[in-house]
Amino acid sequence: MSSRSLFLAVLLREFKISLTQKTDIATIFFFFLIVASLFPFAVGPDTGSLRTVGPGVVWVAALLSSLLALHRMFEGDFIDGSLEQFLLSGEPLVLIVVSKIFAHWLFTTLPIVILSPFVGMQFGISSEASWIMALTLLIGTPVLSLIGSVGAALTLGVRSGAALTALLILPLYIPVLIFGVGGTVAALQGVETTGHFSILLAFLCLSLALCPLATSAALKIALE
Amino acid sequence: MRFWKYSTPQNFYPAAKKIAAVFFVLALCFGIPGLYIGFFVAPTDHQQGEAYRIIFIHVPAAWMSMFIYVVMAFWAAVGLILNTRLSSMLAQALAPTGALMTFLALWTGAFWGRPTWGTWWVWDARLTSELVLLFLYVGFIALRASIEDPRRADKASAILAIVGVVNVPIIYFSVKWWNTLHQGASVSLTKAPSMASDMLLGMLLMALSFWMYSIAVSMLRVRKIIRDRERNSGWLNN
Amino acid sequence: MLELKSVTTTRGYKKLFEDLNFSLEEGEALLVNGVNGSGKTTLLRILCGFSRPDAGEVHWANKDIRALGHDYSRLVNYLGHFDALKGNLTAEENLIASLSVMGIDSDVATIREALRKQDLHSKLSVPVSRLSAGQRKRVALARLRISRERPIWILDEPFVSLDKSSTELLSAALSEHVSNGGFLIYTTHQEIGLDVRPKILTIN
Amino acid sequence: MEWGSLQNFIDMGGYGLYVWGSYLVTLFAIAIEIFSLREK
Repeated sequence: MSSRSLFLAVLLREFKISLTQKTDIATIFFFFLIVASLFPFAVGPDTGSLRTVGPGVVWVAALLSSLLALHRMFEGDFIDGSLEQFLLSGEPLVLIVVSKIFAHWLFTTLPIVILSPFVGMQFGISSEASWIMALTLLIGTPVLSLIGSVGAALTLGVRSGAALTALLILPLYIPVLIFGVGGTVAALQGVETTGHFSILLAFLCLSLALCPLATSAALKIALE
Repeated sequence: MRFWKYSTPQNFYPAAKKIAAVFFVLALCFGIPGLYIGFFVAPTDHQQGEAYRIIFIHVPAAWMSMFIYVVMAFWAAVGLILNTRLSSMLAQALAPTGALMTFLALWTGAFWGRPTWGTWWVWDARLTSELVLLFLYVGFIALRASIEDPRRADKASAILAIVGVVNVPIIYFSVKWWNTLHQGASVSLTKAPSMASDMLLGMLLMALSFWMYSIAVSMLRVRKIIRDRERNSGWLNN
Repeated sequence: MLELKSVTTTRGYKKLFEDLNFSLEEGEALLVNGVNGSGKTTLLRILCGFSRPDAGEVHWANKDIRALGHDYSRLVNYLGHFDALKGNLTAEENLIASLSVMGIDSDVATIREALRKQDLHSKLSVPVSRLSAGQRKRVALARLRISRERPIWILDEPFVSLDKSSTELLSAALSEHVSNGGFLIYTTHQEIGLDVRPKILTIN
Repeated sequence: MEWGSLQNFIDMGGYGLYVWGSYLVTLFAIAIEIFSLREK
């Protein structure tokens, strides 16, 4: 079975399953919206202070939403035994994992990235900088999903899994957060942002190369 | 090869006690002169007065916190790849000491920062990385604690340690870049006082002492772990 | 030829089995007996290549299955305690989704035919969550029927929650598989009449 | 480095709280760690 058709088969399967779990995806979407709109109540409505806080808030909200959605990645297939069948499929598990991570990002985190410019404008961020923020999120959130997948796989079937995943994964999110927000702030200040984007892309390549390996190894351990 | 003889927990158990004793003595051999130099030879610093003497435990603790994490990740990887239980036990034994060193680095950093820069916490690049390193240690220990089966805990924590060790430099340089961007390098521990030779000697001796201590205490903890894991496979209680 | 070579496994601190040696030829069945919790499921999962024994090896055609990796797992049909079905998809959608990922030819006609054989044709458009345990097991058995060319069948309690007619249907399918030169390793607590006498392996 | 008297040593040029605060906590932590690993 060619790797392309395997990738698409897993993607199609995830799509069908996601169609039946629309409420899950909606809750994550609105979680992002709610977390982002909490801050004006905390920081005060004047756009001056909101603008300085804005990029950080949007990024932290996106990061927390991605973290919240992580359990959806493998838990369902782990509990009902589908993961075992994948292991026996004779197809490379790493490729199945990559496809599942991509599907997870596509269905839960991409909507957030699309929504983010509008939330950004709510924080008084200029439309031009908001689009750059959306671009940093477009490159950054897949890295969050990739790193998060390792945590999700490690804590499969472990009690207090969700809190534990957050504890394991959040420290690893820090570099992405730094350069994601850094890029947006640079855009706000009209400073050159290519440096930030090149580092974010470097993170993407590094995590694309390493995380699926760690995740499939962790899945095999969970299924022992 | 003689070394392989010690590779099973059963053979390593008695040897660990001897190793611990030797390294405790070595820790004292380096520690006592180190402290003596630190307090009775090193002169008062013209800028920071006597407060800088905290450096003699702050820097060794910071070095050890980074060093132990790498050694821990190494033994965890060996245990994962070669499926040798003793290596995973060694990684498990190192984690609490590493976490302790990180905590001490943070504590002494705060106590040094207060008189020198007027605040208990400074978002300095190295201190912030130490804080993140503490989270990595806590994550490693928490993951181990929440998995019952010791073998699965060994393998899962090994993967986390490997992913962690890849991220430590990335986190350090990201934080370093972030620190210089937001605050400039005005307030930072990297500008340590000009290191007179005897100050440097004192710090190096203390670093060696901390290193010996870490090995010794990890050996004791490995024995404790072996006792916990092998308690009813018979050979332990004769 | 499937072989166990001095396989030893402990769970926690209890030795489940020690120095287990066994070989199974083509066209032979192996019934694994043992009281609950004696390690039957662990042995089956070792045979699937999921978990690794503490000592000893499992050989397929005199090669360690861990070295064979995917080439070995491609030959195995495993039916565990879980039926690997998504509750809110229908039986048909479930099979299309899981078989397509496993690279097993899964056009709708074959799937409908297999489901009809398990007399589930009336349940095609019903989400699996509304099926009974017996019906869900029959959906899993339908998948087994579709991927029946895989030579090694490892079934953990396949007969549980099946009614009389389904039990006979499954026994016939298992007998047919074994007589065609397949390998069968299974556990069960019920009295099952297979055409061929199975070898017995008891774990205490 | 001559301290003159024990009092000066403890006072540590006015930084006694911070220096001894660091050293005693370190000593205390090491003591706990060794104590927790004692072998009955």
